[in-house]
Amino acid sequence: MVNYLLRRILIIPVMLLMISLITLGVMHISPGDPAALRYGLNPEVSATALDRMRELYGLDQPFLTQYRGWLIRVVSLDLGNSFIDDRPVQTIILERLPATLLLNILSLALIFAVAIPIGVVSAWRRGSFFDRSAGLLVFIGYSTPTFWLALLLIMFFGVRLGWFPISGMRPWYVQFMPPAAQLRDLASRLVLPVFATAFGGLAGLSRYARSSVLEVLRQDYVRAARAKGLTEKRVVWKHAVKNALLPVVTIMGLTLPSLIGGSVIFETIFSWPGMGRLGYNAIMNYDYPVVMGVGVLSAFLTLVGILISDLAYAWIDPRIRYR
Amino acid sequence: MATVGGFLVVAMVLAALFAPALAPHDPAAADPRPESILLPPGPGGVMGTDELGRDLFSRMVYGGRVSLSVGLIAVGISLLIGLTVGAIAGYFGGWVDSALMRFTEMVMIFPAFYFILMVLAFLGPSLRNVMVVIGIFSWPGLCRLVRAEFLSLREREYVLAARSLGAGHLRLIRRHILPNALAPVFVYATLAVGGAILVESSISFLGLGAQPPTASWGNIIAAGRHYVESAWWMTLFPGLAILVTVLSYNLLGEGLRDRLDPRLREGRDGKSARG
Amino acid sequence: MENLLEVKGLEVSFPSPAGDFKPVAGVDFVLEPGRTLGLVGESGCGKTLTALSILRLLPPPGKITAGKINLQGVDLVTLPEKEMVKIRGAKVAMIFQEPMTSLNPVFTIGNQVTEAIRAHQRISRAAARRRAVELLRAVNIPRAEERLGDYPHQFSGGMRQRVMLAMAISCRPLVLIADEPTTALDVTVQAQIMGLLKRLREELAMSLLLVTHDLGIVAQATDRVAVMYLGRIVETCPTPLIFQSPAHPYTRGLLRSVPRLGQRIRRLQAIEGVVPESSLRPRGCSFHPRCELADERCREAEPVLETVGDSHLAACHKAPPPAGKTDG
Amino acid sequence: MEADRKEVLVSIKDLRKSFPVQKGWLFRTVGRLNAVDGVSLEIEKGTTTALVGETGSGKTTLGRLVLRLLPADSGQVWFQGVEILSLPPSRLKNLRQDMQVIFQDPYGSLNPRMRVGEIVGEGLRIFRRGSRAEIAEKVKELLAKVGLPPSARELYPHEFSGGQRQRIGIARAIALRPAFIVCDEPVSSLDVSIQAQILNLLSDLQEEMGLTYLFIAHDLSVVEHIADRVAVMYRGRVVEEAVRDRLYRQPLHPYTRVLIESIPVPDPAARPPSSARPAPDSEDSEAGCSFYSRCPIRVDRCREEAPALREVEGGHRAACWEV
Repeated sequence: MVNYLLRRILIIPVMLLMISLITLGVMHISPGDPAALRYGLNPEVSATALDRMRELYGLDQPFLTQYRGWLIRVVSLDLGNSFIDDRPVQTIILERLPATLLLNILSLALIFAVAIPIGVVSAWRRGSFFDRSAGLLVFIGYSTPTFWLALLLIMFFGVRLGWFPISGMRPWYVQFMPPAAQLRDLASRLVLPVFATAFGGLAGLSRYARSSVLEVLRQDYVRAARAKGLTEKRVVWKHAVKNALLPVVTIMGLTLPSLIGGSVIFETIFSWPGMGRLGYNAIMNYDYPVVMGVGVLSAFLTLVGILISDLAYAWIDPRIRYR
Repeated sequence: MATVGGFLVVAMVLAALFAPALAPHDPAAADPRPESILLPPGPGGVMGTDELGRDLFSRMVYGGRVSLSVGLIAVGISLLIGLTVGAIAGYFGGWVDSALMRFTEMVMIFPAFYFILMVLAFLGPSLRNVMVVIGIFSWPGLCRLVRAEFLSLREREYVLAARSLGAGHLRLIRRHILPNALAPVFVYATLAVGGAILVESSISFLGLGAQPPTASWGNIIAAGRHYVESAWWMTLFPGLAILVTVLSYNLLGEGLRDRLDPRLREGRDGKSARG
Repeated sequence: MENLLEVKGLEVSFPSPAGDFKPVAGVDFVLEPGRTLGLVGESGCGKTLTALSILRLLPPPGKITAGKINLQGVDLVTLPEKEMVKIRGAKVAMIFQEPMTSLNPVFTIGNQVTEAIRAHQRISRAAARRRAVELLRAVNIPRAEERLGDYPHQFSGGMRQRVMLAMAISCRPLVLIADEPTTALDVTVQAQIMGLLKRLREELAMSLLLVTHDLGIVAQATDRVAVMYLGRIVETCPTPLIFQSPAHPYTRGLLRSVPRLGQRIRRLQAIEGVVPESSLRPRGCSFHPRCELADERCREAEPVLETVGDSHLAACHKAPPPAGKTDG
Repeated sequence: MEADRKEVLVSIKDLRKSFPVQKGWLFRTVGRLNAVDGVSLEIEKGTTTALVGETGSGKTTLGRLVLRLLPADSGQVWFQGVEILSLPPSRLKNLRQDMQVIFQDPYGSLNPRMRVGEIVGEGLRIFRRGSRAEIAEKVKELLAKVGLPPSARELYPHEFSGGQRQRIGIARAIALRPAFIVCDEPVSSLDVSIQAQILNLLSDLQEEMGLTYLFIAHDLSVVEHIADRVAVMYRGRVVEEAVRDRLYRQPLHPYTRVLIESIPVPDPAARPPSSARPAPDSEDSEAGCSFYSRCPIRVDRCREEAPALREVEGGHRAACWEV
């Protein structure tokens, strides 16, 4: 176990190395490529960026020299300053991180809380009305472009019905409200983004949970548990669910990269002041230090998430816990 | 289920192939007069017009070409990489397998979407780049599937029997392993087409995919976003098109899985119930 | 003797698009208190499904479509599920062929044994735990107390079957069904488990329904035997009789084709042909395509179980009449 | 006895193979399992040598090592005067014509996507034994030889019963007219009535083609029926080896005795099988006899020193201090 965790942790620096290598490699090719400038959304920014890049990374120097320079900075936790407002990248990212974490952790919780019960009940009552309608919904959910869903949500609940605010997380005037009202405001602003972010994972995971429970229900030990005289409820909720959670937990870890990818879209659509939107804007403005910083950090977060899901797996499965 | 999905898939491929015949107008023909922009669906066009007065239906038909070709080619690329890497890892096993799988794992947990956006922004957004980049980032799942199949198939007794008959690597892979591994790969690839179309539409929505004036479902939605309150049709129709397209690939894939992959077949035949 | 368990005309169907097929097509037998009945047959003959029917644990979409299963006069076939739960594990317990997969890998042995106890008895956790230790000792698991906290993967196949047995006897059932309990185990372990089974059956005065394909086990462990072929019982009698004077040609063929230790012969006498799929049951006597005695009558009319000797029944047109005995 | 000895076809010398022991989902190596631990054995031409043992005794591994379907760690296998473990792959291929294998599982040993004709004729095609038509003709003959109709060529394996599939596997094995066949539990997954048919078929083929068998099995009653010599394996080692009748009448090793006494005899008048002491929960000591903890006649020496396989009398070998 310890050995394994060590390997998982050791993979982090390797991964970060790879990411920075790719990023720098792409940057190395692109600023010289007029195509990038032509297609760039903001040619002026990219032109200034180019100059600053030369200055910052020494782009005239050989690639490996540049890379070494960058690595030294990363190791000393110096990600450089943003080209846009010249503030340190770490500071900017740290400002944005809580908003992203809040959104993603809430939607993860929502996914787990809703998808697993749906999957279990669907499998248990296979072929029932519930199963079939859940199956249909899940199927549609699975195929829905979620950014479009987010727009529809805004259109309907935000604009037409006016139930929820459609953008932002914490407008300036909130600070003048009492704490309870501040919290209520935040909650109402969270509803749409959390739902939109969770939607895709919800569909995928409940389907996965269903097939995983179905698989477990076919096992010999489930039949043996029934033969002991356990009620069907107990057989399903005790014997089947814990085993079925194993693959679900693994898949959860692998959902993280797409959650982070989703942040880029949803934070942009909902004007959410998180890392995703920061990264997107940095990309569009050729703000290289920020692009790189956000990339490195999101990779790191993914790895941490996967580490947590591994630990959860080991915690559930005694075959791993006791080597 | 597979039949419905298959029918829709074929219909959409045909629509994309014969787009010029199907579209009533040139998708790029702008008519920016105030009386012809943002027209609701009606006699002027079954789906109305956009902010530049272009016929939305025509743009949708051409947008379908983009989605389908990106979906198919990106999956083709990922199949190429995934099959090769997975087959090598699974067939040879040992340290080759470990090394390749460590690498695959890394690509798998890579925050791919963000990097796709970055690469496209820096190298220049173009459909060709979109296909290549999606393909390059989406092979790990397929690779793991192929590897798992190969790993288990190469231990099968019929493969051992063929080895004891003097069959070489090529014969073993071609005659004994690959044919038995293809069904799940095919299912996975079908489902992956839907996934690639979703990614492409998100990229185009963010402005890094198909560039105007080329129409794609994603960038139509992006343009319509600014008229959410006044011109709902610009958001609704392309979104529905994506939904239906992806749904039909998923239906086809799931249907194929039920037919091809006996492990996931839910109804049991008599044999497994024999006492 | 009073019958504890009586199975009459049991029929199990699996609906399929090609038409229902009946792996169990009219099975009758009785189980007397304190006795062991061996249910013998080759794979696909329906013996396991017959056993599972008694607990109503048929794999879906299998269903009991006809017949009665009387346990102390109560018909289990028509019992509501709520009542059936109280029978399973309490009055009728079962152990299975695959000890390696019959225990849930994510719960401790202690958890699973106490769960079996507390499913039917209202006792405290601590008391259940004490009882679990007793049970593990009863099935000869060394260091029982320590091992309660262990997980199934820390046990060997033989030990897992002992744990299954401990759970099965936890409520002192009237009937224990053992479905090929030693088939997956090595021969030395098999001998231990069979010995244990025999001892427990005597100590707890249970009735044992032993499902097996092994005539050696039948000879060593049963009082009475029922031979199944293609979903029907073709012969039933006290165990010694089946070896001395088998009445059905299938039984005779089976006995002849078994290689016996210490009795080497040049050529084994095989039963020719293959067992057909149960969905393609032959007309008339289902054994007739493989039977050397078969004639027109066997191809047309299906024989029923008839008395051929002292508490000896066979379903064969060619079986000797009750008076005489055959030498097989 | 020695005078009767025929020509040796296969000679195994101090063969060893260990596998890494990996546990759980992490597949971490926690030790090595000596599956085959220094086995030496000679197989005479035209005879059947049986290899008997329980699950995990290493008998299947040994069979695969001899055919070089698995790489051995050390040791030699001489076949027709050639040491095959050191043979380069190019020469190994030719040797394949002379040694074949029949597997236990008639379901897993036939490629589900090949027709029976292709399966049986594959070896003939690999070694280019004739034209298409000639091979087709040869396949018909082979099918007839194992008791299948010529029409079987056009069918797929799933259209046959277990016994018929085993016949197909046998036809494949004899197609190239090999000298030596490893039969790896060829009848243990078959019903008794079918088992007898296959055993008879194997005997007939041996007589007709002068085949030499290494017959791997766990069922001593089957082995007594078919074998000329018997080797008993326990935890990777041969503990006793003798001519069949000697081994069954006067077993020397306590394990062989336990094995024979455990078999339930299909005769109600026979003595009941004795139940040996249960397997230990603790591993045996590394140095001593691997049967120590289960042995009814052990002495102190057995714990300290492992007995080697030595000849006791007239070609009867046993590995036990107490014989």
